[in-house]
Amino acid sequence: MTRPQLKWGLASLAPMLLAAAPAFAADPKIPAADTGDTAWMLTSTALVLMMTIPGLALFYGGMVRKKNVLATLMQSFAITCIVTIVWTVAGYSLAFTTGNAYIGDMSRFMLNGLAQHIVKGVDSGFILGPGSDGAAAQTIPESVYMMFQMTFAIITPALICGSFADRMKFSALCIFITMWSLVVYSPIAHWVWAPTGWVGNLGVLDFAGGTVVHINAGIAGLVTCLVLGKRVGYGTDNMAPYNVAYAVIGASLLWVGWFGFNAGSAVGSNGRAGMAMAVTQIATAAAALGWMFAEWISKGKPSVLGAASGAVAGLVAITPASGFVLPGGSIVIGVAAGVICFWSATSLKHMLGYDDSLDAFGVHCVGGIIGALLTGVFSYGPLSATDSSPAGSPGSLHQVMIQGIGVLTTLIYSGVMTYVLLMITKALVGLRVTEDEEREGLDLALHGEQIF
Amino acid sequence: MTRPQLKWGLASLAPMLLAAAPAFAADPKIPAADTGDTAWMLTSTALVLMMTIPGLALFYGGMVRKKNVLATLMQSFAITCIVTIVWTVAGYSLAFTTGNAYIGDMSRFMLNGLAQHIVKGVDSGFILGPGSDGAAAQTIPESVYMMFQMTFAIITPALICGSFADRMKFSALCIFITMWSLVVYSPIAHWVWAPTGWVGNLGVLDFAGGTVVHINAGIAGLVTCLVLGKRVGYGTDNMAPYNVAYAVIGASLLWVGWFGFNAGSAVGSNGRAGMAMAVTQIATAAAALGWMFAEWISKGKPSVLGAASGAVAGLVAITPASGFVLPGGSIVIGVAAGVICFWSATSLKHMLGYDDSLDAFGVHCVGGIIGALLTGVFSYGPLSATDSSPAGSPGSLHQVMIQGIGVLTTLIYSGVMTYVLLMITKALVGLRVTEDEEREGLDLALHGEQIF
Amino acid sequence: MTRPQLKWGLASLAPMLLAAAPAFAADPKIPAADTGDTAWMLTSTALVLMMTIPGLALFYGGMVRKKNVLATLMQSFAITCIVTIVWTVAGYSLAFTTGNAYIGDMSRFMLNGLAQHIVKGVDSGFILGPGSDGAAAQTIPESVYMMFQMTFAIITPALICGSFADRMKFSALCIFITMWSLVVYSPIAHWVWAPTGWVGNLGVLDFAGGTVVHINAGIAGLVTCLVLGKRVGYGTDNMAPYNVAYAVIGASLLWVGWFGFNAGSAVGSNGRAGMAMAVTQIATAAAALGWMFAEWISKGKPSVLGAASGAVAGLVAITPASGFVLPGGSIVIGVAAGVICFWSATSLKHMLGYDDSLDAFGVHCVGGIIGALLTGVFSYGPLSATDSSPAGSPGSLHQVMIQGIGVLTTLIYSGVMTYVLLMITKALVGLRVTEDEEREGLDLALHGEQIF
Amino acid sequence: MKLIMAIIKPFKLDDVREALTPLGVQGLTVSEVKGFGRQKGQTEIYRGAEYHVNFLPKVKIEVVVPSDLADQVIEAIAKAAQTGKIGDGKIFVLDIERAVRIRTGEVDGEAL
Amino acid sequence: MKLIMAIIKPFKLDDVREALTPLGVQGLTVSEVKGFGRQKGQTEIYRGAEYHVNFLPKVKIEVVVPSDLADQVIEAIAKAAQTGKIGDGKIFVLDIERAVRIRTGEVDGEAL
Amino acid sequence: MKLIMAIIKPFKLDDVREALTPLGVQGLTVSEVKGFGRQKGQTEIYRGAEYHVNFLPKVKIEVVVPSDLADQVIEAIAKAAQTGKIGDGKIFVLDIERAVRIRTGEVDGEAL
Ligand SMILES: Nc1ncnc2c1ncn2[C@@H]1O[C@H](COP(=O)(O)OP(=O)(O)O)[C@@H](O)[C@H]1O
Ligand SMILES: Nc1ncnc2c1ncn2[C@@H]1O[C@H](COP(=O)(O)OP(=O)(O)O)[C@@H](O)[C@H]1O
Ligand SMILES: Nc1ncnc2c1ncn2[C@@H]1O[C@H](COP(=O)(O)OP(=O)(O)O)[C@@H](O)[C@H]1O
Repeated sequence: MTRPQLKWGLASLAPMLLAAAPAFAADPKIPAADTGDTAWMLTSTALVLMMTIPGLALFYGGMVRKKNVLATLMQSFAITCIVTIVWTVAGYSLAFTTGNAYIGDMSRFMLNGLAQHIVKGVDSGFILGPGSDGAAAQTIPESVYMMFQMTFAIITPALICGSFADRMKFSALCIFITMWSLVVYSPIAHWVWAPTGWVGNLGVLDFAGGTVVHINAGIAGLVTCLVLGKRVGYGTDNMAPYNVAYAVIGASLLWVGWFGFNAGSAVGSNGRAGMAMAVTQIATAAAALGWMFAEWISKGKPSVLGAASGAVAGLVAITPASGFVLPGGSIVIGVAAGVICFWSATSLKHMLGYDDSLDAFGVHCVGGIIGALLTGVFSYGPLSATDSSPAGSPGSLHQVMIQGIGVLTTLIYSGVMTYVLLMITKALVGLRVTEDEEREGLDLALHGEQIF
Repeated sequence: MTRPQLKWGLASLAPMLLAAAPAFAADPKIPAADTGDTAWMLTSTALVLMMTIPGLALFYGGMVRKKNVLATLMQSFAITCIVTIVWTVAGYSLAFTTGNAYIGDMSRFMLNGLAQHIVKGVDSGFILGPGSDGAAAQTIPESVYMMFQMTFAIITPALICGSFADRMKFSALCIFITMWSLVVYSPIAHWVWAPTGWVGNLGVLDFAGGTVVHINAGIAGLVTCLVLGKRVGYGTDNMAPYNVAYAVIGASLLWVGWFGFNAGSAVGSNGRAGMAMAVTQIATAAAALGWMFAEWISKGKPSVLGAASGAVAGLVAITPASGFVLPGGSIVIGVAAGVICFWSATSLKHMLGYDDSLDAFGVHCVGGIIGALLTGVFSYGPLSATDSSPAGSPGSLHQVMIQGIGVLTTLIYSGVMTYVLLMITKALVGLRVTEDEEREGLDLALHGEQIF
Repeated sequence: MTRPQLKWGLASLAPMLLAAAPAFAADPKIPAADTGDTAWMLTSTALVLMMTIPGLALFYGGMVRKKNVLATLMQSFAITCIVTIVWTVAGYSLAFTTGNAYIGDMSRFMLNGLAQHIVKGVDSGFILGPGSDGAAAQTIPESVYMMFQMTFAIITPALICGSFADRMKFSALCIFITMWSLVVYSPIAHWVWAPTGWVGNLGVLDFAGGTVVHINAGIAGLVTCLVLGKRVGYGTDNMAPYNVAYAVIGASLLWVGWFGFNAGSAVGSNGRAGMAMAVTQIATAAAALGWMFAEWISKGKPSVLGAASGAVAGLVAITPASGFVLPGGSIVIGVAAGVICFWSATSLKHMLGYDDSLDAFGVHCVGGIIGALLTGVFSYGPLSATDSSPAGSPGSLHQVMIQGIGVLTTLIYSGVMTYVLLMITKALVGLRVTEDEEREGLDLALHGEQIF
Repeated sequence: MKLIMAIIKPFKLDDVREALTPLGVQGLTVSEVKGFGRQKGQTEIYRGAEYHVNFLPKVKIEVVVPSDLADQVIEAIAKAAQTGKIGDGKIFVLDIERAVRIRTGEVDGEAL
Repeated sequence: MKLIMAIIKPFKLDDVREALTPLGVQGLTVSEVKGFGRQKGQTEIYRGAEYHVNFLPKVKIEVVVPSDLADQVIEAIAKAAQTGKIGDGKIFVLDIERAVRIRTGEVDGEAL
Repeated sequence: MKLIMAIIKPFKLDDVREALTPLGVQGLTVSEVKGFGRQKGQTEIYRGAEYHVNFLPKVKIEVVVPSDLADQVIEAIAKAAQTGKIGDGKIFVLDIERAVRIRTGEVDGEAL
């Protein structure tokens, strides 16, 4: 999601909560929708949905033990459904309407007004953040933009599941995710991507969601697995994955779908999308090779799951950078992500002793931080240049520090709020299945089904 | 597939069978092809093909027993191949040329003339139903339109397979599907979507195929499973699915691919496509949650297969409505489909005692009917408005009744013709495998292969 | 990849190696990027990547024994990563810059200059082969073109793996593929598709890679399996595939992704892309049915793996023809490919006694040759016509002979160079695992993992 | 005590289990096995390589019963598992010296 | 020599193996089986059809030991496999007449 | 009658089966098992967690033969299954009291 203007300063704090934003005289003119841009955004939306189901579902489902495969698939599937409704009712409105610097307003409650420009079946483009200084004309219908953003809102909480696989109650998951989407995801998305958002207006660069999606989900995962405690038998039982082939299919679909995630964040079918796709591919390959060789050297064999994990780490790390960097920088980002995430998922985790089952923290949070900071190093001016900022935001120490603020903000807000929401959920229905249910496996215990 | 004009009255009955339709003076001018519209329709075609292979193949393949997995995949795969040839030879011509109100003509026999506008590798748009009152200019090459429609012609008979899984002869399937595609699918597609078709001209709204695809396939499935009889061991043997994970992957790919099905039916990259995608997503999520909670409440556990089935039910129900309704209406359609299809697939089936193995009827026919009728309730005028009908077709009791006529027509025609074609097939090669083959499993008995 | 001009004669041999090609006065003007064309090419890139991971990975992974499934998936996955980096560093530059008739130059070393036209985040189209007689204006950003071509460079070596499955060292694979990509793939791609390439300038028609991709990979596969020798237990042990369902999913994703491969080779969202998609679908279906019925008649049962293999054979054969032929011709190409590849994969292989494990040669090389030659028969003038060649290249005996030259050239160059590179690899690390490792299975022996 | 080991056709498993309940058999153990015998398997075809499937899927039931119940159990299994077609399987009887119920430590007759 | 056949809960396998090592047991063979017994299974739901899962996953351990070691082995298994909850499983003892180590041709005591 | 139970390396199964045919053995039953023994398994690596695979895939053959055939059968199996490398497996012999062919009700010698 490219911010049309990168401004230094604080956003207007005009209280707009619950008020539909009128189209100010100062707003840019509503453009016609461009069929090419719209085509690519429709496609990107399909690709990003495919990342969660079946992509992430398989990636995670393949890494658990046989008795938990279906329950793990169910987590991604159910979150897709729950967040779709939450986003429709209020999430989109809170994230992407003008509102104030901290939260949107309720003018798109129940997607109210989404069809306002439709005449004889034809829709126009729309203005993002109407009435604000950063109001930006978009060349796609707002329905398409809402859908594209929905798929981001879906995958983010689904990523958290990696940390608490094999032991969380399904009822707890449903309640926790509903609250998390509204209380954690929507505000952070607003801060970073809405024209009025305070983090974006600080100058933090996050093209496709390094902070909003990955650091956010990763830290939430760490908190969750700490609160839940380790799996029964952790460290003694054999917890080898049931089917690494599923994990490889999942990682592959994540990779393919990520083209929609990153290149789609250009919100158009243009050179920026092309460059975002290229650096996504390159960084991912570099990270997979980085993890693979690191493992080959240190453990003697390059594992298949390692290569797949490295690819995911690379995808994560290039995400915030993808619209801003050139191929050379993307190789550095990729190798760094591959090697460091290998270390965090295999050594750091054991050193610190938390049981992040599928490394939601070790891959998504760590990879996200690497990417966010290196974006500040490698950002190439012409890619982020605009009329009002002809130099764009080229990499600099200053930019790295700004990126650091974005990272810290996310870590703190998401970490704290996740803890609070877990406590509320615990009070309501409890968080963890019984030891017997855990031993038996969540498939039978929670869903009454099993794989043969 | 949006009908460019919604007219009330009967179509011209001019006998055009087997005559190439000349471009009348009154026809709209052939427009240039729009690259954006074409891009989205090419993408949609790929997405809809993905729905059948591997989507539906896996959804069905995961629900049968181990000994029938490959044979079930083969059904979707072989139907894809057979219908491709049938559609090329005559199916497309019968469905989408001008012809008369009941059937197209043979002017596109063997896709004759499809390349007629190609000059130096460049194609123009084309006129659908040239020479008829409803002749509609399309901004994509006819080759793309033909391909997009082909993927619909493929998935429809593939859906039927769910009803007769585990017991039909493969030779019978090949013969039956070939005839069914020509005798049932092409005519109904013509009635509803060709500018001259009598059902469409009654004013029946079917955006993406609620009647043409789902009710049609669903009722054919019911007839087939009644004619074939129950599976050996039905009610006593354990018929638990071999691999619900396959079914979840399949349902996920159906979901993703359905964006091509529904949003692609706008035949362009525009606001209507965007809105169709949005309501598809919302209704599907609502239906999955509807089924899930209905099952959770009534059986004590939310099954994974249930959530996936609910999603499919939602996709089915929103199909006819997707280009006409707003998000609010789509939630209602979704919840209704989820809850009612849960009931039809789990209670109605047992009450009536037919063995519709994978609920082709319970999900596709019932879901299709719910969607078709509720389209008449929730249709939003501006989405279906045109120059000649500036009010569009807003929801009304009158519209619901018209929708009912569309439903009934399809139920009767498809039901009766399916029965006739089954009898012909039976006379030719027999319909059902022997009891020994059924016990041994179709994989080995029919295809000489097995899964390990 | 449509060559904008088909010329008869030899290309300029101006020594341009390592020199950035200046935009000559005679070059066409750099066009603006078209959003629709760009959208389709971005989508096609995603589709072609999906062909390799997870498509080909599953197609091959499903055909090996349980103990080698993960190692086989790893081959496709690792090749994707390795070739991405090789292509970024030098492969693209060697293949698609102006250079001379035999090889490109190093002006795009490390993708240097790829962002040269980006202004304020917006990119223009670009000139392929600037400074050469055949310089062709493209309406998509060069970053998109580079990415699209990268996915071809990835899948080609991945196809080879089918021939040596179950027995090659992973370290040998990494080294061999790196060299092969630079020494075999890039030059042949240059010969056929660069405006300066000598094979293309002979008039050889290869729309989407019959020679460059399939014949090339197929003959390399034959050489590799001859050099490596047969699998331990070949002819006595049961080598039945572990999971034909994976192979069917893989073939299905190959089919869907191939729309990007063939229709994407139009490098635009136009009528040629539409026609390419249509003939791809039709030929594939015809080939699958051809193989299926040939097997049904000769072996008594139509196997599922056979139908899937037939589809792949059809996809291969239509590839060179896809932008040039009409539906009628595509049926003939499909049936020929299905029946002949059935014979080569099941009879020829046994007659000649080589152990091409998964028929990389029998399907890709044989199918590619069928397609290349029949392209010369069925090519339809208006599809390949241009301003300078208003008749296009219609099918003729002359054209068939030219096609034969393209085939022979590829067979000889790829065959010889593959042998040389294998010998180098052997000298460096050895080619084959030990007999014990082979018996134990590559999953555990090479990667320390297994499927349960 | 006797260990009755029966190799039967898979789809007969539920019938056999039901036939044993009235005899007071409270437990048994089942494994999936492959059988080679007079019944000939199918031919599988993979890319033209034909593999004759010599081994057919069977189910092995192991049930330990007091010696005096053995005859009845054998008879019940034989009856329930019979289709009269080739490949119906075999019943073998072995002697068991001792049985222990892990949960309680009960032995022999008590343990079954 | 005796063949000790134990049916236990799957997650107890590693514990049992570790309990046997100190006794000098150098080898054993394990199979996945399904057990039917007093412990009742879960109900599975598929599209409304409910299947009661009568058979629960268990692990069968077969270990052949010299007769004088049998008691110790039985005791060790019983202890390691016990959870005290229903479904812990059984141990059966059979007599073995002969044992051969295929690699060397050694027999009986030597072969174990 | 004797029950010959052999634990062998999986890829030797076909060789063993072929070695038995000339002896007149008409049937046998095979299961996939996992063996623990002197032969040490591989180390598996999953995200840095290393699992030592103690259990190696083996195949268990069970074949019941008339007592007088037992020696020949044991010998044939031992020969066909031998590679000379560690992990080749074991052959155990048990006594069978009775055998029944389910299809026909034939018993003992006739039933095999
Ligand atoms: N001698 C034997 N030892 C062990 N198992 C046997 C023996 N003979 C047959 N079986 C088992 O019994 C099954 C059925 O035997 P088969 O000869 O096919 O038919 P039938 O049961 O009608 O005699 C075989 O598949 C095999 O599992
Ligand atoms: N008579 C028997 N013969 C063979 N196996 C038995 C027998 N009784 C029980 N088993 C096995 O032991 C397992 C545990 O028995 P169960 O009755 O559930 O509980 P418990 O071990 O506490 O008595 C069963 O699942 C079954 O595998
Ligand atoms: N005492 C035993 N009881 C049962 N099975 C055994 C025993 N000892 C070995 N086995 C089986 O035999 C296999 C081979 O034994 P192992 O000690 O590895 O090598 P070797 O056969 O060369 O002595 C083991 O994997 C195990 O399945």
